[in-house]
Amino acid sequence: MAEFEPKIVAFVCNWCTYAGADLTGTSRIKYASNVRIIRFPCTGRIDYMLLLKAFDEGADGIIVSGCHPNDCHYTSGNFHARRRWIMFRSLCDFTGIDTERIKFSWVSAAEGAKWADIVNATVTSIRELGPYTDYKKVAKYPEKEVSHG
Amino acid sequence: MVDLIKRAKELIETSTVKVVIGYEQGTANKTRALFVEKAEDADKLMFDSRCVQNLAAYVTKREVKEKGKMAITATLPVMRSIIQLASEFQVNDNNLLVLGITPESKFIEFGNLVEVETFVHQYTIEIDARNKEMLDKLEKMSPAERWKFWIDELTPCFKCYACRAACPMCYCHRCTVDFNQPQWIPVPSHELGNLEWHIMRAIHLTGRCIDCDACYNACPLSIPLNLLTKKMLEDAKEHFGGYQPSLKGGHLMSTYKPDDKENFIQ
Amino acid sequence: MNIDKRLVRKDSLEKLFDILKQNSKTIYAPSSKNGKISFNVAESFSGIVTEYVQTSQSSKDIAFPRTEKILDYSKNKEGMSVKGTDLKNLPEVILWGVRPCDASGIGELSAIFNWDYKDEIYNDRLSRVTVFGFSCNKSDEYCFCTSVGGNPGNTAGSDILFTRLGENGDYLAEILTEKGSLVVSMSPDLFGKAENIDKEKFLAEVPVRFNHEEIRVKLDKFFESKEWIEQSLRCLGCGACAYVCPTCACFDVQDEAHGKSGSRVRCWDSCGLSHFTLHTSGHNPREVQSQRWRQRIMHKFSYMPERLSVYGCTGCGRCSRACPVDMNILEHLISIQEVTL
Amino acid sequence: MSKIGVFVCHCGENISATVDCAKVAETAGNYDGVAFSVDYKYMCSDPGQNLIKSAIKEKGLTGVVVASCSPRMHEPTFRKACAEAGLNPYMCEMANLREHCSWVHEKGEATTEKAIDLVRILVEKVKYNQSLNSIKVPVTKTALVIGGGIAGIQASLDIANTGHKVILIEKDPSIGGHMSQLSETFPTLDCSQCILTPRMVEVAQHPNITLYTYAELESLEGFIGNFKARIRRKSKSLDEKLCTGCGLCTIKCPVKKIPSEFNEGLGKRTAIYVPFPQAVPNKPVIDRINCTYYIKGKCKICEIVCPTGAIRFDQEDQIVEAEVGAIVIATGFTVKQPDFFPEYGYGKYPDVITGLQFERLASASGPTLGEIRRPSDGKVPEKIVFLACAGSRDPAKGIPYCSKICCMYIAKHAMLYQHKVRGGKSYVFYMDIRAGGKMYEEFVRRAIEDDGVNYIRGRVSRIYEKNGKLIVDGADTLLNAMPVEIEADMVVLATAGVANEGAEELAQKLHISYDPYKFFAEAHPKLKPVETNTAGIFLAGACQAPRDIPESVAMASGAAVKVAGLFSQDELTREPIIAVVNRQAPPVYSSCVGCFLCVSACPYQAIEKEEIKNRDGEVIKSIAKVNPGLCQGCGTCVAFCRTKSIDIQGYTHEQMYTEVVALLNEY
Repeated sequence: MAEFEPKIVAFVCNWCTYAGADLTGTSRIKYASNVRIIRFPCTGRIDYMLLLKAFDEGADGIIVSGCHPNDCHYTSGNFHARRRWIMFRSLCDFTGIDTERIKFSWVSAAEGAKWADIVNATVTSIRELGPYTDYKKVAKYPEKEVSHG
Repeated sequence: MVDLIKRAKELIETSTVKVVIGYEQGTANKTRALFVEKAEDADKLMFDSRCVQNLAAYVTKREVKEKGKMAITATLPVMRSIIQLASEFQVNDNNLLVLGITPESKFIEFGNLVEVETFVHQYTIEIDARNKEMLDKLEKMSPAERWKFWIDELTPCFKCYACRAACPMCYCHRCTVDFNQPQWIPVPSHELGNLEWHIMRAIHLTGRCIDCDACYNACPLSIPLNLLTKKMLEDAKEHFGGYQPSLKGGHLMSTYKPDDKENFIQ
Repeated sequence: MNIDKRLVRKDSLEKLFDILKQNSKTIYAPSSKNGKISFNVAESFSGIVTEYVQTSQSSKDIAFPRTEKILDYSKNKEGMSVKGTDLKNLPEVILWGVRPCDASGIGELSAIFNWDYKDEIYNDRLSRVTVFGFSCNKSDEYCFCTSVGGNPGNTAGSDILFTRLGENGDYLAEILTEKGSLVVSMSPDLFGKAENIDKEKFLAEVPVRFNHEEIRVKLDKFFESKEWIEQSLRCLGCGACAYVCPTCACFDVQDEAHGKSGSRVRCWDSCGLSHFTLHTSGHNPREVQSQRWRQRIMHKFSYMPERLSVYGCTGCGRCSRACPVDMNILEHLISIQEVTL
Repeated sequence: MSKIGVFVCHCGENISATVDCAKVAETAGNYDGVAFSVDYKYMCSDPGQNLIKSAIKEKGLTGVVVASCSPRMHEPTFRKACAEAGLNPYMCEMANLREHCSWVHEKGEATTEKAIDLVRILVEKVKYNQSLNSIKVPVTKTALVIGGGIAGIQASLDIANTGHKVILIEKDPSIGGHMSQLSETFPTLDCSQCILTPRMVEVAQHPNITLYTYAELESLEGFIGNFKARIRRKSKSLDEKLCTGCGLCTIKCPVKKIPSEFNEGLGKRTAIYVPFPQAVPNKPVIDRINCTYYIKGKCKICEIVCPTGAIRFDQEDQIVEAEVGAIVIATGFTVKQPDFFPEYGYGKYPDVITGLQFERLASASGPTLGEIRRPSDGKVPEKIVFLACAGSRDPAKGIPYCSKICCMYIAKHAMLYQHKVRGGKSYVFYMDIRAGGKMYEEFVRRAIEDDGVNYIRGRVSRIYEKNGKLIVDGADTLLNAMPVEIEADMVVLATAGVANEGAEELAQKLHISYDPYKFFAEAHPKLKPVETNTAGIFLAGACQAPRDIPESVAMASGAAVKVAGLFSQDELTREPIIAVVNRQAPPVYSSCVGCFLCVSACPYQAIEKEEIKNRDGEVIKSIAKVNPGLCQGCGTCVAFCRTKSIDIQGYTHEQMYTEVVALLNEY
């Protein structure tokens, strides 16, 4: 059987990490192709519910990334985001959601190499963890056998 | 509660308020909410250790609000809820008067919400020992064990939303679960729908929950869903020095400190 | 007609349980979680709870699950392909330990699901269920079956009704249906002869508190009454009463889409929830809680008798036990009866 | 049903080398709602763009997905192309197949698969795109400058010289600020007044500048381009039109013992006074706190002696309303005052003074006419000690930052002292010498080497008086902390520069943010040093952090250019990527419940309260409202709103949700 290829969704801000990933490209640094980037104006816009949605729909791992503290294009969007992440991540952990599968990072527009490292590291660790079957099990209602009650 | 009854009568007779919200003897040794609109009904008012329902849930209920200025019998948790509601512009001195009941079950009246706030701030929000123990127990578990624990606990939930209805902070007219473009949270009560509903609820109450346990007391299935908000309360303490409902606003999750600490962002 | 009455020794119940399992029956019986008793798949006889007045949830979800898939769909170039739910592999079920009020509730629920349209899924599920009723030898202040035409030993809805003959005594088994007889035939030696036993004296006392006929008549002129507002002011508008009720049948239909494919799902809903009647326009014909409370009572005590000639209430008292704010339906029905128009 | 066009670009070989572009286009062609799909060598080239334009026209496309390079590169290009073909530019999205795919992955199945996913995400998103129009905000081409120090003066003149109106308000009776108090200025030692006063006069005479002295901002409403300012003109008890500034009143005024603010308390002034001879405007004001008439109800000598009868005792404060399009804040700073340095005996010993006081002593227009004489007995000090970092860089004192200007003015002071007092001995206690700046380091070296100022690296523990001398106990850390004791005649403290009293209050009036030290916060520490978080409000000079004259002037000109830029069009055009609070038909009006927690989440104070009233004007509901003039479109409020009542155009709930679903499911 072929090696497990994790599906990884990246939620990134437009001004730092998206631009950073652009730099990875212009610098021709190669990295694992498992990741798909979704572009947000700011980490402050990233709704925690979207992270859960990603797991619902079958993601095995998630990357959330934006501007370093003090570098936010909107001055404080990432500060707000950080506070939410602290609480959200802890709640996930408390409910037993595998927080190893959610990687938070700051990647600036100048850190093309760092972006590649983050992606590769994430892909490697998710490969080791395997598919997120726990969540998939509860998520895909239609596949559950029909039963009483 | 003689003085409570006396005061309630005055307030109605002088039509200082239109309705006094309090507790009365209910059926089968339960107590329940009473809405006094006629002075004579004030005699039904009572208070004892069974009166744990958070009456603050009524001050945002349309039919109650529409009666006019309200007075509310408020234990410490209720007072906290009132202050939080005031900080969210849902009540103010013009539409609400607080008839306090101290933790020592003494009647205490407040001239305005500022006085209520001052009183409330004498006490910090502390999680009771039994639940604290439960939290510790859960935190010691492996994520996999916790996952199993919560799936087992939450799966029976049939989404009657009694927890939401009983919570004074859940006064939104359109809850996120009622939002369907897109359908953020599955409507049916199955593992996913239940898990996400309870996570969402806990997040929305983070920094607002004052730990009154109304949600848990209301749950017809006694699901320990209040552990989620209690956990958030503990985290708020650990990460941001905790919070108290405050008329000054400055909500925990809509503000930040540039030096907020975390150890997981690469 | 005379009912086939048998005597079942108290220690034979466990044998019966085992035999049923050997006959690959799935047994749903009362078990306890977080101090609440509800029907779950019983793996062992010892796990079954017996000392209870009433389970917190009714047994209705055996035929009307709180969430059930109606069909799967997937879009493709040609258009849409739809696959209905296949219930063939549903297990045969024994519903064990049902109180007479719940058992009779099955009839009322069926009336709704077979009124203008015969609900196949519901009927299909129900056809696989054998109901073991257990008469009540205890009651509490919430019980009022006798006021709505039931009683603690009511045989309606059960396939077999067991009545315990005194504190940890043996059981009188009334074999009421074909399904019941089938069970007996699986283990004839467990069902001994029962010589003229009067079960009545072993049953709980449930005084009659109101006359449901009177109430039905009164409700015709009661729609505009202020009583509704007074009664429901403390109601917070959750769905607990509806979800524990053995006869509440309101449901919502949801499509759970995952890209191009998904499932259509039926799940419980409640007329007590504010969004139940909300229109897309934003208009809500039942704007406030008093109107929703009225709907609940009217539906059970006026509309249903009118349309289905059955009442939507079995007097199980669950809604009152479950209500977080002590909305006691018995109290409210009595006060409706007492109000003079 | 949407008709979407998908345009896959090879970017020469850049994409097609690793991605099977034809397959991407083909697959996308099969998706619901995709009416046209094609791959092409160079989409950004003219033929490429024409391909898109003609497809829009011929196929009547409702949305376009260009799969090529990063939107940060060519989004404007393709949106413009769509607009030219009659499709709303915001119906065009870009899938980043180059930077995020072809350049970073090897050739192969997986890479093409990813490219297909990236396209599908955007195809599904575009289905939820809405036509948007850029926001136009009218601009009132008048600037309000708050503070008449050198920064305010420079900003006012620069703006006025671009032909736009300026209103300059100054809280004191004269403009000039701290710079007018200075003697000479480093590093050139030219006299401060000589270079400043011409500018002050220019301001007063400039046809585009309206000057309100003795005036403060009362309140501010509105947003960029459309502010409404209420200005309080404090009563001068004077009819300025009649007053000729002859100064007779100030000579005759019987109250003569009031410490002069201008001279930092080293000189005296009268109750009716002109702060200093070169004041602009050169007309007196009555200081009502100290005036006998206002205290006792009689005197009125000034009124009697005034040849033009210009005195107005009953004159009241006046509120001026002004509509302005932009605001420059130049309120400057202040220095730490007495009682802050008990260990240095400031306030206890008259001969321990601040740097600003020394400026006055050294100034030709000062109380000693430029001679260095100590306040206590007027003797010329033979030994003088200068203390750097008096308060600054001292977390214990709550001022961890460096006040920046002190190192330079201490060198200047010591130098001036050496020039004026032949044979005098001067000592400087310092932590580090920070002389970054053109000719700055050289200047300090001159003080040390040419003028023989003794620099001692170390701090002073205390200062006390012993038989008429000030004993300065310090240590020389370069001689491993050897104790140093100096018997000085006078000590000058380089007191920390701090934010003005009331800076916080002003910030709140203006809805701008400020740092922990109450200095006003710039919008971005590197890239927006003169902007604030509130669009249309700019910063100049030391109100943002301690600054010296050249920096303040540079900042002022920078702010002026920002204002001029804003005033260069009649309307402000902004991207419509902003947040919006939903509105519904009655009786709902909006799903917003008016908790207003979003207000504190917004980095731009862009969220306001909107009251929905019925016909009788009663408030039915209060809900949040986003001010399109202020919103910058970060979406922080959107993710925060519990009822999902706020959404952000271009990144809506539907769009982002759909992207996630589209990414992870088969289509």
